[in-house]
Amino acid sequence: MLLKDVVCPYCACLCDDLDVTVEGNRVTGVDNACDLGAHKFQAGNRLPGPVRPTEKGWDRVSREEAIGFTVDMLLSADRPLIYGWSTTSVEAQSLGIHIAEEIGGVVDATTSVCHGPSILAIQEVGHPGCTLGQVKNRADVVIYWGCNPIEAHPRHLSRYTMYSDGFFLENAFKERTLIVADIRPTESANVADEFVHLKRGGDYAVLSALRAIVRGKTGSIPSHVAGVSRAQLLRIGEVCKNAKYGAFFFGMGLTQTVGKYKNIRNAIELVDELNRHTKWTLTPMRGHFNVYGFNEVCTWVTGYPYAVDFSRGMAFYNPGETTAVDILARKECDACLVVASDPAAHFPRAAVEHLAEIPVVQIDPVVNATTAFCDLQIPVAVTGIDAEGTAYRMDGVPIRAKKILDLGYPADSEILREVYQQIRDRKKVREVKPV
Amino acid sequence: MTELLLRNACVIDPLNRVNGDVMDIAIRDGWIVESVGNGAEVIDARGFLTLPGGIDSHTHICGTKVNFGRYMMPEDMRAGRTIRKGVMHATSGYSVPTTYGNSYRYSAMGYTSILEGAMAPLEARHTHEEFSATPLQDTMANTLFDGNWPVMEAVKEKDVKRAAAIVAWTLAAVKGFAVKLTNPGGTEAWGWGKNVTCIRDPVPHFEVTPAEIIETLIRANELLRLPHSVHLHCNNLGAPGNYQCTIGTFDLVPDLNKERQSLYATHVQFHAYGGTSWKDINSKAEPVAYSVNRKPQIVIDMGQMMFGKTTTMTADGPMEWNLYRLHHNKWSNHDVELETTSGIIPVYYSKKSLVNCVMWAIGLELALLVKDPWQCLLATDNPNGAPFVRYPEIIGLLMSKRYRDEEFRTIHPDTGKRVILDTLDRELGWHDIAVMTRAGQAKALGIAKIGKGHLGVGAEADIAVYPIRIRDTDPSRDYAAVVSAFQRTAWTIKRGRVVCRDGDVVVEGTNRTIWANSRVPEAFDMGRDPEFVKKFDRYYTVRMANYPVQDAYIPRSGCIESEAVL
Amino acid sequence: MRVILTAKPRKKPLIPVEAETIIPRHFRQGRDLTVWEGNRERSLRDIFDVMVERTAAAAEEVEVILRGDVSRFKRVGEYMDAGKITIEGDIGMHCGNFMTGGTIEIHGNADGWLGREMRGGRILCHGNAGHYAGSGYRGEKFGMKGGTLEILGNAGDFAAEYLAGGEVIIHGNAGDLPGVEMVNGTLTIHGNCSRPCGNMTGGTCTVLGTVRGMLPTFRKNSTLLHGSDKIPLTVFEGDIANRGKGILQVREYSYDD
Amino acid sequence: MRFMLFSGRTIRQGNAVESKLSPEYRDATSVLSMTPFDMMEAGLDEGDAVLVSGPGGQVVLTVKADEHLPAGHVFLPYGPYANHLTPTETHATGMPDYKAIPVEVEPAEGKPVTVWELMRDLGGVPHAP
Repeated sequence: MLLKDVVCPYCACLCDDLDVTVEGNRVTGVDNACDLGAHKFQAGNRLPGPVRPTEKGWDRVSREEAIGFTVDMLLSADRPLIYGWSTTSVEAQSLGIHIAEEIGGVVDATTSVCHGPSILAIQEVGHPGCTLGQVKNRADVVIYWGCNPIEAHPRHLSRYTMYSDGFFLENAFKERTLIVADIRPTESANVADEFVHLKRGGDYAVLSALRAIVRGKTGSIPSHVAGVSRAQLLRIGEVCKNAKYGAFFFGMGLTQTVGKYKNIRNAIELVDELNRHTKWTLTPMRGHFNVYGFNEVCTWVTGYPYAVDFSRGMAFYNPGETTAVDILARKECDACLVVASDPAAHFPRAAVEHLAEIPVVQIDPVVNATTAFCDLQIPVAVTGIDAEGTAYRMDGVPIRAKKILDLGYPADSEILREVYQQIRDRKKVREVKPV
Repeated sequence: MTELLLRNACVIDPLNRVNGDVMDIAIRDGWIVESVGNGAEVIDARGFLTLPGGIDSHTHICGTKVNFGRYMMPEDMRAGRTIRKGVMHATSGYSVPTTYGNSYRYSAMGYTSILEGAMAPLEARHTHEEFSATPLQDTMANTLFDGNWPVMEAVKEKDVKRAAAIVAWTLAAVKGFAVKLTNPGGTEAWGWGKNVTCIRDPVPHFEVTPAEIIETLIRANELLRLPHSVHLHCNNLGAPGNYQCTIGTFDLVPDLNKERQSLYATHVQFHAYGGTSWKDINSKAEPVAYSVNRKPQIVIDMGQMMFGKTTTMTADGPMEWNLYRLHHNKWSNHDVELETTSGIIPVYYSKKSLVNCVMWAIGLELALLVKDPWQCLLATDNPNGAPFVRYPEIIGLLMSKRYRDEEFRTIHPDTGKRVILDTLDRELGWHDIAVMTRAGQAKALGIAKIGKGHLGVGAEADIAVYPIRIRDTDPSRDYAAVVSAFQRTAWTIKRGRVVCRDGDVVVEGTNRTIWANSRVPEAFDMGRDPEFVKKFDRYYTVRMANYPVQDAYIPRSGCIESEAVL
Repeated sequence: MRVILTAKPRKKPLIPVEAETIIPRHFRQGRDLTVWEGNRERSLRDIFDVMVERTAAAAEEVEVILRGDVSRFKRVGEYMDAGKITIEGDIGMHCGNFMTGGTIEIHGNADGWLGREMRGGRILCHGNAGHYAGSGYRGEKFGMKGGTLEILGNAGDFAAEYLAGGEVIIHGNAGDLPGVEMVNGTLTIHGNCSRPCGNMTGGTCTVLGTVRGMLPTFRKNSTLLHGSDKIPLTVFEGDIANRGKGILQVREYSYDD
Repeated sequence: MRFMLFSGRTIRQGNAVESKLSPEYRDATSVLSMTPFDMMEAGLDEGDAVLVSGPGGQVVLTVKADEHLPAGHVFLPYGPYANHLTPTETHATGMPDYKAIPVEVEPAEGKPVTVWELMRDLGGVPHAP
């Protein structure tokens, strides 16, 4: 059976034009997807049912026991951490946030090690953004700064920028100017019209210089700024000002380098400045499938996009203090629920060590590095393959991911709903009868 | 079957011509009925003022732009935090509270139905998700068509029926309630960093004018027989001298519908400015109100501004950019492909700012100068003019000349030279307020017929009981008591259940989403129109099959069906 | 009045305690105070041995002394308006948030956000301070507005971010981006730092050590001789990436070219 | 020899990320890229094992040449190998320095251990069906 317009569950491009062939409840073909997406549809490796380690090996446990164990762990903790969320649905994320609220825990998402710094910057200066169709239909100048879409978001160039014709650009490849800024000539840099080769850690200074140049203050700019010549900076300033519509994309080359969110703030303020001359927008190249969905739902439920601490019964937010890596590195939490991510593979070593010292429950379809630290793992369906649900594209467009297989696994949201319900039952949360 | 009897209620129910009678209200299974049995639960309203549940016909509470307001402002969030308690979730935020914050605070003020003022169709799913987390009010979404490419192409072809068909397809696809135009044409121009100044400027590339978009969509709206009229945010918001543009826009509006207005003009305070610059800005509420008084086909809302901290957020992207250049705080913008845009900035309205003082006066002047309260509804364009929690103060100001005078003495001393507020003696009565906060909204939105905004038999039992006895209260003098009563109901009843008691929410609640589905003849089904489909697939970045909002997002559907006349 | 709080050993000593109730005024009132250990509210006496000496007629006369391991105790001295808090060892995050008056003296090190959004009073830290000493809060445009924050050791990154008034003095080195987004007030760094004052719009920052990664968007104005030692400083104005009118004066500096 | 290590996404790492225990994932994430010049200086050939020590810890990797790297820099794909070297310092932003890890690289014997072994090293218990 050929299924059309399937939504890719891999990255936050959320390409929704995939043709997927399903035969015998198995994916046998994926068309239109990039290599990364196609692999995800065909990955096996699913855990058959809830398991926990014992002295003799890994034992299967029933779903009821598994949920009971999770509830006990969360209710007895003094500072539980609930972390993950990037590859599941908004519906599941919402439940996770409500669980944190109910138990007085900290809830954080993979955002904190991805575009968390972008959010901190946006909270200082705002975000001149757009949906990706604006870029596709209008942008004649595109900048990729500190990101390598060819390897990380392979269809970004063909769907939205370089190779994508739009309403106002009939021959995009010829009509668009592509600028790439990075500390090394990546695959993406190779296809650019202009490559800005920065020294490591030089982003902030170069962006500051560009802001001054766009403001017409070229006088005090030295001959080189972090490896970039003044002449090139002046040239880029002109290209940007003369654009009809410019689009600035950036990735972890800005969020993870020294200065962190201040780099992004500087990029945003450059785009603000350019809007005095022409139209510019800026978009973070978010990585995981639904990492932005977490930010959205966490915001409407708690007021903050990630890293929310409910230990006092109200939402407190302070990345750097209430973020997962910091909490684990400081060994602050005494239990951890991991959902739809793999912190053991993606956190610095010393942060992972603490996971070995506290009870950990993981809700995830596959055996991963975090499994090694689990006191219990509950396998679930993969959102976008055998469970449906809402996901937010990197630009904020919500799309409903489809269920194309039925492999008998519950969705994350089903497990989390049961956990939430049991916690509330145990805490006797009931509607109050008015007098 | 659940029954409730609300006894000794002092009822004002303008749609049923009840004005201050003390009576009992019988409720069965969420609806108002003639009578209930002896086993019914009884609430003694003790002669308190009892009104239909409040309706906000223009507020920003759910969706991409609202959520971005929260997202970019942790400082606003920490200004209004409450703890998790009973059935109440923790809340955060002052000017842009969390969904639960909005819902609880509205409920405490007796509001039971609210309309999100601007939803971009492409991102409709987001609005509906937030609606699901706004449990204590029924919700509706104005759907943005101001920069819609297929609509503008139909306008250029002077094809009203095609424009209507596009509207019908889109509303059904995104579960929208009404047609919203925000700075029509200007939002598309903003795609290039440009704007239109008023209704006669052509939109770049599309070669249509705002006037043509407005006129075409007013006609299309009536062909579809939609419950609400076109809901317009006029061009040139917030610019000195813009009142002429506003009056010029009103002059475009034909009278096409006998049951309600043909145009709802929102937050008119922001559109009634005289002068040529910020230096000589003055109130033109008088000519604008005069225009409204002569045109029964127009209903406006105040868009009242109140002093203090808030956040401005609107689909009017270019206007927000201009505001940002004035305030220099922080600015977010979000352009939505083929459809519209939006912008957000935080603001502080200060009594020291003459401009702000003039704005404050204009909103009140409009409400006092429009003769018929059914034509001027109470709203702040929450949170643009002020957060909705300020409504009770506005009610107090409208009901008390003394309160206005006292406020007037505290504001910029030159305000009196720019406005006429201090010369207006009119004081609105309880009935006027009931019209401006519920009955008028229900009529203007076209939802009275589904049982909203009144307390007659057959109405949905959405009721607000305010702890005040109108016979013992002189609002002109006791305005503080009025303000305090409207801040917190004794009981808010939603669909026959007490949902809020003395400001505390007591049930988790589930809302209903009210949306409009106009059935069009097959020949007008845009889902099968080759030209529409071709352009959709070529220029949108989502597939047409993935665009419509699935039923999963509308857990309680309140669809208003109509038959289009095409 | 002297209140000596000696921290008792805790079962889970690494779980943070939020102790914003520990300000001098509260002890004079003799209220039963609580603190939060993770998500559990605890009586002050569960967490500390409390010893009270004498009485006080006003908060000004109260000194609170913290002993034992309080390195995970947050928000001590938050909204403090008078009196003195002495911390004999290290202190946790957010010590002296929003304080308006009185003195906090820390004999050990302070964790992050020391004196965040301080309005008045004085904090003296004998050891090192973590990141964001004397800074603002996420999203706010103004950080510390008044008072004096003096750090005898080193400070972490983003020191005095959004500084809008008052004085921050760092005797050791500061980390990256001290004085970033500074709008007013004075910041003095006796040691070294990198990339000071990015995006500053006002105020004065003096670096008596060496600046690495001097930002290219500061305009060199003049030179001066600083203090009684007549230290030669180069005076810059900026940040010209915006419309900044801040003063940055440094002893030695190098660009990252 | 001292280098500055930065980590990032690659297609190979991305393809294998759903099966972290596979040899493909290990191979995709345990290969250290280095400029040919730096390799020559260090006396290394493609495929040689190196012991890399960083502020977070130590790990054995294999080396591969990448002429596009800036001199003095080495690259490692995101994953547990890179994270074995990464410190937890986030500068109070929540985000570790994944893109700037000072490391010492020296020739070594053997080959990269499996992901399970890395996890065991941190106190984890490998899953065995």
